[in-house]
Amino acid sequence: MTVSGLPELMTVLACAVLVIGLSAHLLVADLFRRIISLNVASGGVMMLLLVLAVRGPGDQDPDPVPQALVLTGIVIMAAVTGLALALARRVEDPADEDDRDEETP
Amino acid sequence: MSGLVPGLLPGLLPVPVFLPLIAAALAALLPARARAWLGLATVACTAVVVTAITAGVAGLPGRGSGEDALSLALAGWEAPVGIVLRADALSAVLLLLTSVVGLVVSVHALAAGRDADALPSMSSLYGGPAFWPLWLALFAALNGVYVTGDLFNAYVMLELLTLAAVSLVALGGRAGNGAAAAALRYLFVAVVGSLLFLMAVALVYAEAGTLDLPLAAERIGPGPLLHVALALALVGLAAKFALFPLHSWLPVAHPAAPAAVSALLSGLVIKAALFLLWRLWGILGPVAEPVVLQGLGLAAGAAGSIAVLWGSFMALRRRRLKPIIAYSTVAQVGYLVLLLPLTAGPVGADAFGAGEGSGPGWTGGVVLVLAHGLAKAGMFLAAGNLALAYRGDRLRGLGGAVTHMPLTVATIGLAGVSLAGLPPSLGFAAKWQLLTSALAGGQWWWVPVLLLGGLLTVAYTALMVRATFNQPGGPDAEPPARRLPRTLVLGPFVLAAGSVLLGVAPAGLLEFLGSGTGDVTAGAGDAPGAAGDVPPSGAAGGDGS
Amino acid sequence: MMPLLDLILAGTVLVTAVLAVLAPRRDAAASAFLIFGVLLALLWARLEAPDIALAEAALGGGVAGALLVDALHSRRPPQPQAASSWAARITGAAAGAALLAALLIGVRAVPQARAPLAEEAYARIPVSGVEHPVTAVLLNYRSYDTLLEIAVLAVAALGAAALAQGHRPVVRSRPAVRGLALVLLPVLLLLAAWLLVAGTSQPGGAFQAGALLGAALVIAHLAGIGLARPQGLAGLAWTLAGLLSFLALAAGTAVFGAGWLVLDPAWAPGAILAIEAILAVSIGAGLALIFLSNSASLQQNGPAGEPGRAAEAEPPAGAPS
Amino acid sequence: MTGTGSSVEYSVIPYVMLLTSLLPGLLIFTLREEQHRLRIGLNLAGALAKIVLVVLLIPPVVAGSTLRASFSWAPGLDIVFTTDPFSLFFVALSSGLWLLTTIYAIGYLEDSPNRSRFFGFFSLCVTATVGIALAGNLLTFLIFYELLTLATYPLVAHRGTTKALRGARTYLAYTLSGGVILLLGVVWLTLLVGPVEFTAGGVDAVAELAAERPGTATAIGALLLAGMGVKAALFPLHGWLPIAMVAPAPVSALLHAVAVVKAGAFGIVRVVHDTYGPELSASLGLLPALAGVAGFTIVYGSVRALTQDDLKKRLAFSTVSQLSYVALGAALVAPMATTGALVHIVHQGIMKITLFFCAGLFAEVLGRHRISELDGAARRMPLTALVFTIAALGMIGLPPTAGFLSKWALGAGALDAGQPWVLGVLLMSTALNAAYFLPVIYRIWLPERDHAGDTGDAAADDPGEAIGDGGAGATADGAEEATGHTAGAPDAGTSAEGSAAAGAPAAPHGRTPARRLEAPAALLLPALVTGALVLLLGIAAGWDYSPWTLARMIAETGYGGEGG
Repeated sequence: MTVSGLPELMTVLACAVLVIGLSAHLLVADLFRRIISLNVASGGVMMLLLVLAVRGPGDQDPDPVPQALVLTGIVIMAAVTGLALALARRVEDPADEDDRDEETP
Repeated sequence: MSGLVPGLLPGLLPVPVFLPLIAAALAALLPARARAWLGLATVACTAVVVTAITAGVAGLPGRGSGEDALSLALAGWEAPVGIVLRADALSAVLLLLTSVVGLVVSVHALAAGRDADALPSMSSLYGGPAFWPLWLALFAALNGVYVTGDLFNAYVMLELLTLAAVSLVALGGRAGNGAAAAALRYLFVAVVGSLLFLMAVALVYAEAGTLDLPLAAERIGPGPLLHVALALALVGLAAKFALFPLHSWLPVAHPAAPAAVSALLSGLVIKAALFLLWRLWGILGPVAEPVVLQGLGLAAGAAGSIAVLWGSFMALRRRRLKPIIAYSTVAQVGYLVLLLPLTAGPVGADAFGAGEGSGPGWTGGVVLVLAHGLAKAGMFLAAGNLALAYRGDRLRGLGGAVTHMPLTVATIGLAGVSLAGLPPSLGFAAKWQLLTSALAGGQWWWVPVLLLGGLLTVAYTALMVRATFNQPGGPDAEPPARRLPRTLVLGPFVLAAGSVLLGVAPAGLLEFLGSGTGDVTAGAGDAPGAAGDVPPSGAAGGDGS
Repeated sequence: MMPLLDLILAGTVLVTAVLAVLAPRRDAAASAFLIFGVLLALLWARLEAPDIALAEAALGGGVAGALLVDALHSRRPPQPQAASSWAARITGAAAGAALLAALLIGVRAVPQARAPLAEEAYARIPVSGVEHPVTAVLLNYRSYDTLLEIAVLAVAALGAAALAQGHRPVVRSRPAVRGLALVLLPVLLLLAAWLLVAGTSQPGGAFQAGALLGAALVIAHLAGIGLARPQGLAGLAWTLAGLLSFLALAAGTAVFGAGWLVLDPAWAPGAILAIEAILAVSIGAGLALIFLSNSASLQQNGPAGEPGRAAEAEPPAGAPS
Repeated sequence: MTGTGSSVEYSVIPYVMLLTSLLPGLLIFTLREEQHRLRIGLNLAGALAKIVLVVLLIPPVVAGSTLRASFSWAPGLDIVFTTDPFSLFFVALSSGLWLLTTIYAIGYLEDSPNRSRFFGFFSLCVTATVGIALAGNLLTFLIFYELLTLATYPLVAHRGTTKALRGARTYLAYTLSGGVILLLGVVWLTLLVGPVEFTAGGVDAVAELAAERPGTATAIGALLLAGMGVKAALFPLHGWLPIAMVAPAPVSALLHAVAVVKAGAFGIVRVVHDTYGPELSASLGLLPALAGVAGFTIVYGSVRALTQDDLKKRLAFSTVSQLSYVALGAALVAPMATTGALVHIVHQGIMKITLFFCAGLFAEVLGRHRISELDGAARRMPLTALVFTIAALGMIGLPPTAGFLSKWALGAGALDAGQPWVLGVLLMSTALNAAYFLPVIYRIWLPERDHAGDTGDAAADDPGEAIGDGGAGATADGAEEATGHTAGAPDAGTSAEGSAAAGAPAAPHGRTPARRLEAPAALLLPALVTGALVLLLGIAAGWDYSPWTLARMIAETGYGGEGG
């Protein structure tokens, strides 16, 4: 079922998506967009793992191990995103901005 | 003991992970006071288990016999299907460090929490009741990293560690949004590091078809895939332990956290990523082409050298305790990375491992981790105490502390002695080993870094200690704004003093490590001499001439 | 035919990825990311990973939805970008190029044969207690990872909850959303239940079900239906229930069984299903807790100095007198 | 050992000797400020116990039996303590002077704050010194050498004034840099030849190394000597010593006589004689270089001393000069020169400690720090003046003082070694010694001039802290501090000497007339004892257990194998 050429294409795509996400993450200042970049980057990593699962001749079932890893990875990434969003909101929360720097003379 | 080893002891390996996790989940549902006691009891119990594991590792036949680690296949599945936990001497030592520092920090947080009812600012020492479940999860993750033998499991553990650590940093919410911003910055870097590490794991799996680390080393061959994987792991993990130039989050995040959390972060958390890097280097490294490995090691060593100098330089320019100590961590991380080139053998040697002295290098690095863990945790806790007592950690406001809080100032001084590698501290033992390793391997260019870094460490320690002397011309000695309970003062001192005193007779520790980290150093032996025929001590010279 | 479709799919994935990271406005970026998620789900399906496709659809949709909500509610206009300097951009681009080059060198060397581990994983399915290989890996062979993953989720929830302390949740009901929610919720819940049960033999399982449940809870919350308040002990208890049960299973197998997490084929199916059910609820509760706990603070802040924020509540002792 | 009854036996005595000062030190740290009785008791008990031990050990050690204690520090690397004659020689010096300095310090710091800290570190210093003395190999030596640095830092910084902190910083920078150099040398040598135990006449393994790789051996030797040279205040590594003078007088005594500089000098002898061996060192070119540096330092230190008005600073430069006698003696390949070097370790220590005791007395009782203010001191404090004079004459090298003996031995040794230029250095130095000590003696015995600063507003005119450059900044410092004191903080914690400076007018009424002695007994007695020793050691040099006899014995052991 697997068409030859698919894994090669997808591995390159995976690398590209990872690099796009990470580069944007480094260069963008907006916290919110940095979170999105991180998620894009993780998409690249997951893609590579899933490609690994479907290597080889087309008549065999995919390797379940990388698929399970990706499932775990996705949940972890969701948790990370959630915490990052909570922090970003806190950082941008204007109500918190007045009670800082207690030590400045 | 040896009769017990095969049966019962490996079964203890998951306990340091599961026990704190259970406690973390329960603590989140309990009232504040109960959390503290539950947390302390858990850490204490875990420490007992860890001690048993260490004893078990020490009771193993050792390197020569090929049996140098306790191992346990979880869920009944051996590698490659299942996840195998492993604990060798390196794991055991780091587990012990985690438990010891964790115990002191727990006592610290408990004591601070007890007084927080009367004095709310006490909670700024540890971050309030939310500290406990998060710290227990962090504890579990640290232990988990040290006993895992599985690459993906290591990734999951790192993420658990990261999220717990980031949440703990955010507890330092005292200074407005500073802590949240610092925590987010930390999270970003850590997750980028995790993704790179996961990519490396995927690449290893692509070729080896297994996630079990030792098995992967057997199945993988030298080639671009392995080399790229090692490079990715190096960069990814380096971001997590803040190696220059990926360090910029650390001086922001570590000081922003509550003091107890800073102690955990600097003393323990960065060690986890470092441990993994060492593990990869030790197990997968020998498979790689020596030239590539040395190149990576050299790059890491160069970054480490800059880190030592830059971190120290920046520490000298800070004017507050916690940023100084945080930059000191940046510098110390540089030392810890020097291990990679030191153990990668002399440049140009024929085969990996040919370098004499890689043994001392490994043990030296591990001992340095211990010294740094104890000392830095003590230093951060002491700095937190000073900041609480004197309402802020600005150096200018600390005059007179040496008279009124001598033990706390002594803590900083002693910790500095160990960090600087001055005798008779544990740091000195480490530095001795590293120097021996560098000279033996002909890599003399690391020597100035090792030596200069020590001097700079003394310089910024002295900067902190000096600030606590009475200001001339001013009023005699300013009494502290608040008096601290004895427990809060003693804990950090115990850590710092331990970091010094352990160096008085580190032979047992060094031998234990020498017998256990043998994956790479096999054959290097302990004999440091190039002359080979080292006379046993006591027989040198003589009267016969 | 197929290669062309694949090419198109790959191309659109790439384009949406670029759009998602480059869109200057938050809502546009979130929308692009939502589409990126959908395309990824398609791609996963194409890569014979229906489990992941389901999870991506539920989780990715949920995450992107939360991001979108955030962007729309954001009080701030997109921050005036501190335009990164040219030096930074060049450094970033160079680092990216270097990384890409390294990755390409690495993946070019990936062998084309499937990992032998796959055979071993399939070979042990009969004694794993489930029929679906991915579930076997997740809940039997590598159950330790799964347990820790639940712990990761719980810790994120605890961290977010700690951040939210002192911020009062505010529920704003919007009739339109409410109506939609009343239709959607039963469907989502049913779907979640089915995914859970199906997971033992077919694609699906605790994660997908949990993700759907989480999405349902978020929708319910946004619609003003107080199924679970993000704050409070109950939400936390639900979140932690999965972790605690899993840990109890681990401890039980260690003490009474054959060893840590060792599942006897005799009772493995039941145990796995039970654990999966609890995990699904916990994942749902956890995700909802994480994504909602602070949306309240975004919408309306509690007054500074709530009891939960003791640190700030204390008078600024260091103020110079 | 060449002695017929030479034997090595395992013993815990070396540990006990360390503990006699370590334990009191640690206990003192835990004491509260007001527990002075207990503190004094602990101090004296430790010091006395150590002296008793040393006295008991001398006869057997001289007879040739060596006690040894060791434990494994790292695989293949031991911590070793031995009581060979040279160790004991140094321990005897430091423990004897420790007792006297402790008594002096108790009197000196009466009623000043932070005494527990002071005496705690004081004891640690002595522990480190004893460790250095007993160290049986370079690793052990290094550990205690660095420990000494660390334990001295808080003492130099004790007062906490800007000046004290600056001095302490300089001290730390110099000595730790030296320590780092030493560390490198020790690690390198240990790596190449294994752990090296000190052996009279040199270690065989080192000789083998030198035969194989002379360049490496020379480099290591240079590192070791440079590392020791910092504490021994060899030019250009001497910079810390004059600046560290800001420390209280007992600490100066500690730095100059009991511990720090002595550790450096002791280390030089250990390296030259007991690690490399004199012949090997000479053939590697280490000794000529050392002799050259030492000779230059002798002259340089003396010249600098000439121009100092501050008494303690003049003494400090004098130490720079005098210490290099030891290095010079060690650098000459002749038993007589070595004898001179060894015996000068003791003699210089006793003479210099006497001078510092006296300087402290002048400062404490009269509030005078500068030589130009010392007119008439002898009339008020005749005993102190007398003792000072004896010690100063000893420094110049006049018979029958101890100082004469060392200079004579050095001169004779130089001729033995075929280095007559050393005589020139010695003569020049003696002339310079006379040039900078005789005016002081002269002023002391001069009738008193009318001192504005002594009777009038001392606080303004007597910048007590202006020990350093005497520049505007320093004067401002002193004035600021003095004002701080007069502003009404009688228990101000800066320093005893600081308050003495400010309280100079009060001192004659407050302290002296109330007693029969010219100064508090605790301050005067140690000075008298050491002053007497300066004469005694010169006169009774022939006694069986005199430093002179012991030094000769040790020195000749080192040349035993070569038929010296």
